Amino acid sequence: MSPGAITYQALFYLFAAGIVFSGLRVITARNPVHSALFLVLALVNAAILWVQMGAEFLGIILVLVYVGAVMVMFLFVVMMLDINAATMRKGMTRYAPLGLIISGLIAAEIGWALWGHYLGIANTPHTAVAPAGISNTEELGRALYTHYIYVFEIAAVILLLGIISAIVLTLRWRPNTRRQDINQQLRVHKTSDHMRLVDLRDNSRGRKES
Amino acid sequence: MPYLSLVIWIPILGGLVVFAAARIPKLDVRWIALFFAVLVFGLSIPLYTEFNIHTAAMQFTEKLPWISAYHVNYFLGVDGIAMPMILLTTFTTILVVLAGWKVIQYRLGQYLAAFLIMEGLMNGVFAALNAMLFYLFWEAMLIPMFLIIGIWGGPRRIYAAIKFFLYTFIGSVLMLVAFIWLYLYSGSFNIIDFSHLQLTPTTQILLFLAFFMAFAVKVPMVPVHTWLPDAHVEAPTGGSVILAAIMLKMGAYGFLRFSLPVTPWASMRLQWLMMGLSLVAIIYIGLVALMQKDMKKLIAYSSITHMGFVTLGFFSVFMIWANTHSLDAGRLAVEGGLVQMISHGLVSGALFLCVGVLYERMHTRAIGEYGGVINTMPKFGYFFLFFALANSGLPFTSGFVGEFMVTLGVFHANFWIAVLAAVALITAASYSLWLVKRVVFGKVTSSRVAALKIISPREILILALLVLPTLLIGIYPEIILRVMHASVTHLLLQVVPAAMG
Amino acid sequence: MIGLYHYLGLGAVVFAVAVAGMFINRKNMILLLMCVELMLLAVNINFIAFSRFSGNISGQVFVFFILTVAAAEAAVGLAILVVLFRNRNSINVSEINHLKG
Amino acid sequence: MEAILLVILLGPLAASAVILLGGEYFGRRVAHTLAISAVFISFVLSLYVLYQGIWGGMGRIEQTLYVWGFGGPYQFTLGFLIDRLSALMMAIVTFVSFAVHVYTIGYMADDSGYKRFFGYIALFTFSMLLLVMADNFLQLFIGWELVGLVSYLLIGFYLKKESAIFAGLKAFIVNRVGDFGFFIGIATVLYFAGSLNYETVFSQAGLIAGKHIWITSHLAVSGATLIGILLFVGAMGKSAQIPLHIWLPDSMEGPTPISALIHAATMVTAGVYMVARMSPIYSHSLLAMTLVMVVGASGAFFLGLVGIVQTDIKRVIAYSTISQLGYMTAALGAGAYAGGIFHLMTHASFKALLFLGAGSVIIALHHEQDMRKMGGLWKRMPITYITFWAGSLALIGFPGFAGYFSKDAIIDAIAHSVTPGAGYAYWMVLLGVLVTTLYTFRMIFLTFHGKPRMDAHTWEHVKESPWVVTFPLILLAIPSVFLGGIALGPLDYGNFFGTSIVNRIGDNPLSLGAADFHGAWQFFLQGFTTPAFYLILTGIAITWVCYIWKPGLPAALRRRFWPIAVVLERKFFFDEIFIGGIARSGRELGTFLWRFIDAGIIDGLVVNGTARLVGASSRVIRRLQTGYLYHYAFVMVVGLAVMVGWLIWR
Repeated sequence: MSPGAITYQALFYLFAAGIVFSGLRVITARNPVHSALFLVLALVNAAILWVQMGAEFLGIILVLVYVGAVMVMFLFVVMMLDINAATMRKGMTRYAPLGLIISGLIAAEIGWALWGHYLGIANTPHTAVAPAGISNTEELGRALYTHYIYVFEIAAVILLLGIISAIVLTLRWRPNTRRQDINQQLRVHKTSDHMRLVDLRDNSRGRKES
Repeated sequence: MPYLSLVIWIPILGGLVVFAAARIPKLDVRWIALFFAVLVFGLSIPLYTEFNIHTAAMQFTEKLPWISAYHVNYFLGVDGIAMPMILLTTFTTILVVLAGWKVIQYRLGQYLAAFLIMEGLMNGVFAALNAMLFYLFWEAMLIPMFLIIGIWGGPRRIYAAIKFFLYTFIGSVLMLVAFIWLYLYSGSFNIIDFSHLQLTPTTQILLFLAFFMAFAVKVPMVPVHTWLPDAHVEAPTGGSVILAAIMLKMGAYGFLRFSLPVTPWASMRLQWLMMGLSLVAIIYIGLVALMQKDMKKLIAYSSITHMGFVTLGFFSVFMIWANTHSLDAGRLAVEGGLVQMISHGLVSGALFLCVGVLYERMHTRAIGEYGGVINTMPKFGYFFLFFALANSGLPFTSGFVGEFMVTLGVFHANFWIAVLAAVALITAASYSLWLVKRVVFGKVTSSRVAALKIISPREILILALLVLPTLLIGIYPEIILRVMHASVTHLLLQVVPAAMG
Repeated sequence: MIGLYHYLGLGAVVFAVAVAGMFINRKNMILLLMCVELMLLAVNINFIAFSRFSGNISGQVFVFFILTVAAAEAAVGLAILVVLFRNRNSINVSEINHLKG
Repeated sequence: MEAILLVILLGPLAASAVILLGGEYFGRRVAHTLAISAVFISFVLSLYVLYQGIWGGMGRIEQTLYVWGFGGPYQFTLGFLIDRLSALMMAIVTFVSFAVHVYTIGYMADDSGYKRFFGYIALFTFSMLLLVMADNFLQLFIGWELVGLVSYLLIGFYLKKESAIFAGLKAFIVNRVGDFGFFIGIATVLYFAGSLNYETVFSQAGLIAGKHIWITSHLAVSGATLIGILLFVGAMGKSAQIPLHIWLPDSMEGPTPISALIHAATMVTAGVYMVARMSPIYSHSLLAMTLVMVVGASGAFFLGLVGIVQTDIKRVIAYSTISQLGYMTAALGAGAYAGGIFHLMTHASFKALLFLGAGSVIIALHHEQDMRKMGGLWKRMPITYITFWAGSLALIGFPGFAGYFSKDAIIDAIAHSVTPGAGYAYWMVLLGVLVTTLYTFRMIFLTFHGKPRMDAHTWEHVKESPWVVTFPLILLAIPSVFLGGIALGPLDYGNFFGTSIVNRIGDNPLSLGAADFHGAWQFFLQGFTTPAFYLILTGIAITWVCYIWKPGLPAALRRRFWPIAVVLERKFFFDEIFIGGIARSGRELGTFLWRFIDAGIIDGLVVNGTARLVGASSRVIRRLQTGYLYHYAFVMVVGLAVMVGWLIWR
């Protein structure tokens, strides 16, 4: 076994252990902020593993988009909402045994699948196939912009949808704040819409109310 | 011109336009709806004038691939059986739009849109030659009707709407099963192809029963008829009119389009069932109608007896053949059934409109609350009387033609069946004219009747529009019989030998 | 030698952890969302591994889309959470049973 | 000729349509001018047609107007069949109709429905002509039903009069019962003959009689018999024969001109005309003819009896009409078709006369119809009185008057008839003469003689009716007196109708009697020697004793023979049986079926029961829906585990 391979192996186990450890901390931490931070750690570890597998682009995207944007958003929300952690933890152990059983079951099933060479796993090569002279980013780009171009565009629309819906959901109209309504300003046509004429003549003398 | 596509999609488009336009304030959508209704009726007229009466083949056909993987095509066409139904649909829709003119206050735009969309879907049912297309229109049609009953209906509208929907839906799902079976068997969804299949007796019986469930509910035939009175009572006037004039016809149309040609042997084997249920409808429901206290219920029950004639005529052909060895009287019976369908569409539609006129003024349908209406609304009284008489099968009105032809045809099958069918002559006169006696004639019974407003020019127009075809068909039925001859002959030539060997 | 199995095994473990997390933190909706993210991570690891070892870029394309959708989902999910909190002053799932008719 | 026939037929229709649809745009004068001139033109043209038929050498005209509908090889047409029979009927119908139209101007003068009334009677004239002129069964049925419709409308003419509305409904439905038979009869015709055209059907009459239809598995009936009986059921309804006569007395709720036109002279005789028209078929079925004769003769006697106890003047005449229709029907059954038609003709004039005369009295007494409140009117209403006498004498068949010739010929024909049951029928129609005399003279004595029994105020105002009322009376009195002697020879014994009426050889009782016939004068003189004449004298004597000499006697007789009186006063309980029995049980059956089967079993048990079952199971199952998000998530995860497990272990 070459030193490179040993290093590779060692790094894999290191970061894999990192992911599993941070994952466990995510679900067990008392403070949600800690959970979020451990999730960041797990993601970073995963990104490193991906880069190690040669998926550099996705690894970087994971860090940039996930760690940089999504997880920060999580942290914002967690901190903003000021959650009473104590009540949240109450009754936590009630379902824990069930959870452990189910998760154990799933893990066992996947393990069984792997062990039993189900799903055609046995036919896949057991060594990483080296990229054929072009960078991972370029390779991904070619696939995305040719074969998957429509799906790619749909994904863009989905993101737009996410943006809009998040804004619409959280936008708050406060009745007591005054704000500029361009729409309403443009709809003004008649003089009476933006001006009120008040008759200042003294009507009290010489005229009867009719 | 693709007239069939036009009469299907223009009303749907019109419905969407009305729907959208309803949000514009100060815009009177009624005129838009009326425009579309009249336009579609105008577009359906060439179907009659350009119809070739000498052929039984499908005419005005249009065929476009749609879901080619499953041979589901956009395939339209009409013969002499379907074409009059389309005319009836487009004509009735105009009346319905006019009928809702003043009455409907709540969400008028949506109301009219529902009717226009339904018009297109109903035309689709009659024009579809692909079973899946047929099924699509058939089921889609339930939605606007469900909404019409459920939103603009009376106090128990939710019950009635759900009952209506479930009843018809359960039946038609079995029809879907039959279609899929036929597709798997024949590799085609083409309705015309279905009739050329050689099916085993057991298969035929099963398919027949599946079709029976779908169509018998719609007609409705006796044990599955109870949704109709409820639906009619709760539906707004326009809904009742469409329900009676068009929807019930679809069941009968289905019998003629599917049950007889696809499963001729089973139709023959089960003719006792069909004729028996038809006779039960004629006599039993006739007696039940007699005792109704609600005008709409009475007319709804009378619809069932009239539709009994239709199914009786259709399914008597085998017995007639067995008895006379000729198709002539069978043709008489089937054509009589078809005329009865048209006539019933006009007459019961008109009666529901009449009830609508009264309901609009007094907000009750209870017969007991009325009496002496003719003293305050003379013209209306005569309209009501006219349609009640047409309902009882008075000669020179369309109501007579169908009963006459069916009875004469059925006599060739069996004496007693004709006798039992002719009992309708007595029962129909009894419940129709007793209704007239209690509602229209006599002294003014209450101050509310005394305060009734005379009928408006719009209402006169609607009812007069119905008087004309009723008289026309009664005096000169050949005007619609002529388009049916070729198709009915073709149908019988195909069905009867197939069943009787 | 690190092979496909190692990565798939890692994915399985992370997934199982996330499942367990869903049961343990059933009341805290943010943590539920985080567990979902963790599950997605497990799936993504599998995808990349498959892609890598069978020499097919499609797996990575999938991961790309999963990331996109997950980002949108997180945004909407958190927005809902914020609105929920604003209206009810709590994100305790055990208090929310509006799905019951 | 076709144009003339069309004018005859459509003229009244056009007048009626204009009056009914456009009535609000013109006055009463325009309305009655229109109607009367249309009917008058029809009348004149009908006379012309009849003239052509008798002296002009016009043969049988068959003219198809248009094809109503094709049904396979069957062709349903509308058209004309004009021969002497239909020409005679057309003349009768338009004549009486014209007289009644004129009369109506006076009778309905102060009624708000004046124009509507003219519209209706013009429509009636059209419908009746349609029926009479038909050359096929379809058109016959159409006319048949349309006259029924107009009769319904006119009986219920007084829209606010509850009893009139009910009588109209009753008339229509009872007629529908008859039409039910008629309708099936037509179906039978089509079944056996393959056509509804008279010519085609009659030419196959022998064949039809030879064919059979199995009514039950043991009973086969000849086509001619079945057709004959079923068509006669229709005639029973329209021509008020036992037991479907019950509508006719009630129809007197309508205005009097209608009673004269529809319920005496024309519509009710449609059945007689129809049977005569169908003589080629009836001649092939002794069974049907026996039925016709027995029913007719029974009606002639028994329902005449009911007339004796009626107190309403119009009802007396109504029962008299039923009785006379019985005579006609009995004649038809005996095979003396021409005799029946002859009596129809004379009856049309004298019965219309009696009704119009009664109407004249009724107007004079301000719509009082009860004979117990009349009396002594002869001084104040001479024209009415004299014409009424003429009509009455014609009705009882006093020798010399029109009714005598027609009625005596019928009695004579029945005596000669070979139809089974003729013996019974003979006694019925003979005793019927006594009954006729009894109720007729009772009516005359009660109405015109004796002391005035109305209140003094009314008596003060009694005066003869205006000329529009009396003119038709005189017009109708002429044929009531003279028509019989003139027409007897050719009509009854002269083969007037030629081939239109067919008897089996040796089965025409009139031709058997013809040997003894030596002219109308001889026939008139014979009249004083017949048993019928003595019955008439007896009847006059009895009524004179009862109502003039000893007015207390009828009451005493009633007390003595109360069971008979009750039976007669309740009209043999026919109304109780039909309305209380059949109609009521129909309604109760309807209620039962609706409440128990429709609402109870189908809706309650099956439909709503299914819904309740679904509802009940849903109530159990819905507990699974806790609404907690994490429960759903758990289920999803568990489901995932199970699915993966299944994937692996399968």
